[in-house]
Amino acid sequence: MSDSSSEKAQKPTHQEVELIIPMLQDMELTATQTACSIAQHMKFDEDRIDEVKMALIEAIINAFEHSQSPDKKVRIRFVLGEENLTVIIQDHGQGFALESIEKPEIGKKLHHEYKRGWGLMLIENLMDTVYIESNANGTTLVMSKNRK
Amino acid sequence: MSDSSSEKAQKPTHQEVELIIPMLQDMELTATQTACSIAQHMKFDEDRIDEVKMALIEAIINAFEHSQSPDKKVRIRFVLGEENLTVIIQDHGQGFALESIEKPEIGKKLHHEYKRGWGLMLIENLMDTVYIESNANGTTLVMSKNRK
Amino acid sequence: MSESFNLTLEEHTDYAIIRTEGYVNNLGGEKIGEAADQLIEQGVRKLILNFEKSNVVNSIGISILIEVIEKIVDVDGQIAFCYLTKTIEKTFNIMGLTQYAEIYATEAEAVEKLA
Amino acid sequence: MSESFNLTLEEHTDYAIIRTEGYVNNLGGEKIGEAADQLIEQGVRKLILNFEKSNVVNSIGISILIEVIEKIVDVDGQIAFCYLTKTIEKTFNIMGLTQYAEIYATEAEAVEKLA
Ligand SMILES: Nc1ncnc2c1ncn2[C@@H]1O[C@H](COP(=O)(O)OP(=O)(O)O)[C@@H](O)[C@H]1O
Ligand SMILES: Nc1ncnc2c1ncn2[C@@H]1O[C@H](COP(=O)(O)OP(=O)(O)O)[C@@H](O)[C@H]1O
Repeated sequence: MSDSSSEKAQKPTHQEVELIIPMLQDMELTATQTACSIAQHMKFDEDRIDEVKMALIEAIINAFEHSQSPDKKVRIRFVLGEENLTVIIQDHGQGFALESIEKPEIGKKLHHEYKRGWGLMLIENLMDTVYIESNANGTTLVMSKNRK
Repeated sequence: MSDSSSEKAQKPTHQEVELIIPMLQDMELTATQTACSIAQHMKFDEDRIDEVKMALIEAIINAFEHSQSPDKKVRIRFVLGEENLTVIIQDHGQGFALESIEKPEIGKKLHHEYKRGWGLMLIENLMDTVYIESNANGTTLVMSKNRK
Repeated sequence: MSESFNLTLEEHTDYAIIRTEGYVNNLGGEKIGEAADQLIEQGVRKLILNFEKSNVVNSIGISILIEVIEKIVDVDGQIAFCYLTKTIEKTFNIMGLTQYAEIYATEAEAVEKLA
Repeated sequence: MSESFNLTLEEHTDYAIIRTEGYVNNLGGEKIGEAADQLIEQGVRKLILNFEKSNVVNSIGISILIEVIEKIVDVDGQIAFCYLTKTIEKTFNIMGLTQYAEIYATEAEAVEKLA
């Protein structure tokens, strides 16, 4: 009992669920099912759960499609916060230069050969905070959604 | 191309999904959601999926309830075979002596104080093969279900 | 942070129906146990458990159902389950609950056979 | 090992309906693209995409929908979506698809407004 005050002073340890999926067609849907169950557990409403699922799909298919990761795996961590759910998507691929990514615009995409390039922009818009770290050892995308 | 025959001779590398969950009330349901999505992906029929889910719940709540694992986590691996799904449930708890476990019987449970003790027996009956390894470093339960 | 579990009761002169909703784990099982205790106390001897909205159970929850079965057996009563998923029905068979409890497809059928 | 994706076509004299079922990813998107190409080739200028049974999309699939929108714009046609989930509608808004495509709650409403 003597150290109860120091215990209280500690940061609460957040519960975490970790999922590692192989780079296989549609495996992102397994991750969204896991996410859905966690977010329901946290009492997120259906719309917010759906937005997390969509952002998660985008982050995972980016790792599948672009990372060229030799281990062909994507690691996803769900951190169950008091007021938010943080999802960390990580690959050990080649990385990319974030500053070289152009913001897509529908007016430019129409009548232009290259119609892709929406994933990161969607993630930014569907989540409350997004942070990306990418280098030659891989890419880590950290995204959070508030419960409300 | 020169080593294609030796490549063919290799065992196929099975795809694997890994999930680590904290020991939290109802977290077993997150694992069953993940299992469900994987088994659907493998085109298991709904009844067989349901049986895997039930067995998985039992294996996980055993780890939650009995393992006393200091890391308070359970690791679940799903191995996607050609003809079966293998689920490996692992904790780093105190383990138990498998040979000391009695087979439960309903006749003995009625009018007897202790009504529990059904989990392992259910797992054996719901899955096609079950293997348990338990020692002072923890418990690993390996269970497989054939696609048909 | 736990799954919500709810139940509703329908009491008749000579039987009662407990309709559950959600995961029948330790918590869900305990709620069923408490409701059954009260009904038996009130003199109910025939009990129908409608699991239409409970698709998931665990063996801890079922252990509490065995207690309920025991109590019903002790008062020479009858207990029946209805709307079980295939897997829950299989589980009850594996465990031998079906030696002491009836399983019917629908609530109407259970009422007809028991009442 | 992939999600099944299906679509059905309903062709009328001056419009057509594509009803999809399943995940609109690269594969689903391509199937929609092929169906739309053929309809436009046949002279269809008004296209309704009913997503009632497609609750999940990804941006690769949507990129193919942008191709379809482009082709419809090029022939001075009209394109409308109906039964979008809230999140898919929000996504289409974020991306600006709604500058070129209409969104209606129901298929009946889409038919009424377009035809
Ligand atoms: N995990 C990743 N690994 C390597 N490159 C990535 C990763 N995620 C995104 N990128 C790069 O960022 C670009 C933009 O991604 P995004 O906005 O999702 O659109 P798209 O995937 O359609 O190209 C990609 O084309 C790719 O070059
Ligand atoms: N992961 C585990 N760690 C430690 N002990 C375990 C584990 N799994 C099972 N056991 C032991 O085996 C016993 C039988 O388990 P089970 O058949 O599932 O029934 P119950 O959990 O109701 O006791 C438990 O009571 C426990 O002593």
